[in-house]
Amino acid sequence: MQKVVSPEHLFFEAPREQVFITGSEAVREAVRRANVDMAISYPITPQSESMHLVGDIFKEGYIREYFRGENEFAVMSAVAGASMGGVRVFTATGGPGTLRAFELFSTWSGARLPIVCAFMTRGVNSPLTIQPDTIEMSYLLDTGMIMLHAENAQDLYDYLLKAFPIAEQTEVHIPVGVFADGFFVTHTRENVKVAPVDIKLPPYNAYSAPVPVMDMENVPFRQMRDPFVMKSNYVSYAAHASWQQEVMAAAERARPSISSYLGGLLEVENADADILIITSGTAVSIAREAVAQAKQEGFNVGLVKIKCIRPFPTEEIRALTKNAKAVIVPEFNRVGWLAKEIKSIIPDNDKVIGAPRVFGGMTMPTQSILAEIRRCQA
Amino acid sequence: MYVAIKLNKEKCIGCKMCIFVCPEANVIAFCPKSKKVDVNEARCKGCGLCVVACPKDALTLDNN
Amino acid sequence: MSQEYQVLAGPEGYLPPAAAVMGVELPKTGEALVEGSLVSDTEALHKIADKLLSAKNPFFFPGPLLLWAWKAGVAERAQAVRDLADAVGAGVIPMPDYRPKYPMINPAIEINPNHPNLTIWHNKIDVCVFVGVHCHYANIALKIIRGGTSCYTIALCGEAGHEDAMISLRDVNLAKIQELTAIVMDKKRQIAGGGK
Amino acid sequence: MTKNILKMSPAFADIIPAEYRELVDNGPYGRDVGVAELGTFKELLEEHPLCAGCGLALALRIFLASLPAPEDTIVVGSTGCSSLVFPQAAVQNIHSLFGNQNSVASGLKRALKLRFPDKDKDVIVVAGDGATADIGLDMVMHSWFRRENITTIMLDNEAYANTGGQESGMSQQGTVLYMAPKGKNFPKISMPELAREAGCVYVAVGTPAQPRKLEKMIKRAILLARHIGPTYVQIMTPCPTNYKFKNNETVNRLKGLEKDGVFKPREYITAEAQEALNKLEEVSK
Amino acid sequence: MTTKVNIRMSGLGGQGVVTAAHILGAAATRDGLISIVNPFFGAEKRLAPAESYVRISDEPIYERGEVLFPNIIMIFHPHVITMGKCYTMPFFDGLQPGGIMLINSDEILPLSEEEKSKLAALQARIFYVPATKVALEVANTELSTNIAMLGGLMAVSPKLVTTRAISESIAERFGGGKFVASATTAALDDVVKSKFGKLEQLVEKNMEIVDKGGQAVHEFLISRAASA
Repeated sequence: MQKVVSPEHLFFEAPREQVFITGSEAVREAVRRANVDMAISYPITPQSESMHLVGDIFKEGYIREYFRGENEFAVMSAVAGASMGGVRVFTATGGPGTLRAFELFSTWSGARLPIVCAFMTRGVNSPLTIQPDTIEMSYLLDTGMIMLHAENAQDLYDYLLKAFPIAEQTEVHIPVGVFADGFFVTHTRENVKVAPVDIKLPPYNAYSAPVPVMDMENVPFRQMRDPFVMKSNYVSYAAHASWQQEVMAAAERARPSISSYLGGLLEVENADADILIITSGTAVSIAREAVAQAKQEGFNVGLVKIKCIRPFPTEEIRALTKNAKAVIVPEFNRVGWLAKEIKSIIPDNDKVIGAPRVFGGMTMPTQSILAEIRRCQA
Repeated sequence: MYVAIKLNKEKCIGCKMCIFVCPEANVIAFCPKSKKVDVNEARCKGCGLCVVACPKDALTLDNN
Repeated sequence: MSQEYQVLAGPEGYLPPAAAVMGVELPKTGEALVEGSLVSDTEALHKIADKLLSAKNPFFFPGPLLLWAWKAGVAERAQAVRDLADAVGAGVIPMPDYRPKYPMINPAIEINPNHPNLTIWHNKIDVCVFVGVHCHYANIALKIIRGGTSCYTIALCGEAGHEDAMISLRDVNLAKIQELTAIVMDKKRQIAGGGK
Repeated sequence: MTKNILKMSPAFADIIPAEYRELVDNGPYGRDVGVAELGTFKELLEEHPLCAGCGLALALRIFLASLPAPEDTIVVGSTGCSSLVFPQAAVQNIHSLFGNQNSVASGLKRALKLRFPDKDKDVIVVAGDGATADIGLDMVMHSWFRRENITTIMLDNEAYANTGGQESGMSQQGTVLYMAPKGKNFPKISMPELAREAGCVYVAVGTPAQPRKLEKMIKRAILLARHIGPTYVQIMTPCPTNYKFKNNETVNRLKGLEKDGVFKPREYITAEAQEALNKLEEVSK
Repeated sequence: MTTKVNIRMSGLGGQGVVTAAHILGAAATRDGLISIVNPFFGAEKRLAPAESYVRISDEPIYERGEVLFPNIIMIFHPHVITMGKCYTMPFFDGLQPGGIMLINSDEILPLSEEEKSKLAALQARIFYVPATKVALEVANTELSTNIAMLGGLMAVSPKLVTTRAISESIAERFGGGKFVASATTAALDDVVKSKFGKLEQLVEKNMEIVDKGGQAVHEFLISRAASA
């Protein structure tokens, strides 16, 4: 019932219809067109609706297999098993679910599994919270997976769909996490432009993988994924080290495709401004309002939206921030991981202002960013 | 310590009890023609399970 | 930093970086990588022929994707690679699988991605060709070789290529292997004709 | 029939190392050989790093010889002694993490059903007692609740052996081990009974001291898992290293435990499975 | 010139604040405006405080999340004010100068003098609408309170969205594909649908509620004295 088209056609050429939907529904619409073989679910606020909806399209026949696992660690494990079995898989989680499953994420990368997982970010205990917060991204920065951060439901739809061909390239073949701020994106209803429902991505080709798929139809027949690589085997410390480097290299190799599918790892408005706001996710939206108001007040302010957190747009940010007098990094978390990232790559990093930081589910008022802008100029 | 089983072929009756108790693969082979076993000493770890199992004392382990 | 990193024969050091992390990008269709720089496919084919013909002890390392006739067309490609090795006068040592081998490998007759240097040292190989190895394992081996040996590495890849090899071809198929063999034969004739 | 993955490319047949050639020429793939023929065919296992006299290694040897279709078998393992063996076994194997083996197997089995709807791909979990009864118990049981078509095999050495001999849920009450310095203070977990209650259609407890009987259990478990439902086999595999007995005593110890009633081989079969088994065993006669 | 309206709807779980926000936002979109709609970020439970937010503008809106500075506040249940069943305290927190309050109550609620004087200082206009009463009278279910509240909103802010867009949004919301705000909302949806026969009947009845709700609105004039 759906026709396979090239990713380029699906992303850039096919006509798009505007629908007024939530971020969770955007997940459904992306997965509907992604030719996903299997999806495995487990509830957690604010992700649950996304995987309910994926269940609905399983019932409608858009996905071939779907079930609810018993906890996030188990789900991420089952997803790994399915991926090693050579099918295209999708799942989603967020917050405490992410942490519960944590051991798997670096395992996915190390095992070169092109799993696409949506993370609907939320705060982690303690105390208990179900509110939006991007702190889990800070923990995931070094798991080896590619990390895309959606600003809104449109991004979530686009990034999810684009994540599959990015992840599945032979030279990349590592997981892609698509992050969306819980509630701010998942539960918010807005206009999203989607491709026709009767087209979908080409299927996954397991035999182009950089590692053997586990089906006893592919060579070698003696193959363990993934073995202990320990010093019991001569110089195999070097094998482990080389393996880790290869996973890092795989993320690097994703830069060209991320760039061409997403239009760059970042997006800039008024690049030559004295004051640059650099941020990602929902904070970009809030910053857009702040920039508009700041301009009316006569400030020379620019905005950098980082779409791709891993691999990090290091060179781009170095070039952009070279002449800026101040860099403001608003974040929806307590630890300020994005500000730290930026500080770690630019020489004169005392101009990086890690504020405002909003967490615990609180909304970031436009005024709080404006206040930082005014402080810079004072 | 370096030990491996020794086989006295004279005593072997080809019952294969040694093969069924050996935790190592491809160490003791059975020759259908001679109806006796052969031992690949290079792969033997010298646990002695076959020595215990052998009903005819055809297998020995030096240091046991 | 990009453009500058040269992928040269080692030993580069205790733990050399992945070339991709140093800014070396994989070639696009029709292109190839020579020592970290992009060149045309044709130029790379000639470079490979020259390297192989000037080598003291070249070896081919066919991997499982070629050693086992697991799908249609593999036996033919394997034959073409063998013909190429024969044309060069190179030795062939297989990489039958990727397991961390216990308790040791016999470096005279096989190579393993977890310790490829053992085979290179043992056989005093100065130029080697990886072919039919899954990309992940080829990259691991290529980095270990660059780190600890002086062997010049060439990768004939059916997929997108390998930055960690000194020369890397991408989308290698039967025709391209045969083209390389033809170039090798041609160069041999030239050497013989022009030689003393 | 020989599958293509087991056929040498003629151009390289002369350089394939002997151990692979033997597997192709004289291995158990696609052949009707089993435990009785051990010693006459090339086993799937090569030299492995487990201790001399290891009961677990012996069980693995018998397990690999018992596979009804090694050429279509994928083993899912877990962290522990057994995961040191599988790199040397000539079947595809997944070692993912500690305890998640039954979840990985669930995903794998369903994926293979999608990709090969007309073939039986045997997905078999082989893990230790720690992985099965302790850290992975929820995932093991949920794979049974969900009626996944997988076989779960526990290699029960009554301890965490790979980490140096700590108490596990399968250790006998009173046993002094690391982390149980005063002796284990609760009884061995009744995994076979749990398996039966959780939906396994076939449950067996066996011993490598009776290799033919164990083979039969393993074969039944794998064949029934294909279409009837989840199955479970628990194999007693004493550990001479951590239980500090002489490594030539492993088999006698097994016999002794059985004689003393500490260890009881047993089988549970549902009516549905019994019916399927009758048909299967009828055909093979 | 941008005309951006921020609306906060405060009520109790099950009264349909999320649904009302959805219908309003979808109607704005039908009218060619831009709208962003989201509920409060909590676990929704029946009769526990619930909020939703609607932003409507003729220009792109980027802001999202809680509406901290509303132009219009809709109170779906008297307890929001009288018993403080509200996550935003006081109930008029953040109301912008000249803002509107629309309260579902059969009777005038006892606001304190301090509250009255603050509202007067903001030049706020307060309207009452007996929305639950209207819903019960017209549709025989209190579950249509939210629709009556929308009727009240249409009466006090007639230029916000068109009646036609509201009616189409109601049809889409209850008749079209599966709606998703949250699982709990989806469950309540089925109850609403079961109260009406066919879709046409549902839309017709609901539009009647919108009308009657609008007619039932009356303004409460804060006395000058209160603000003194």
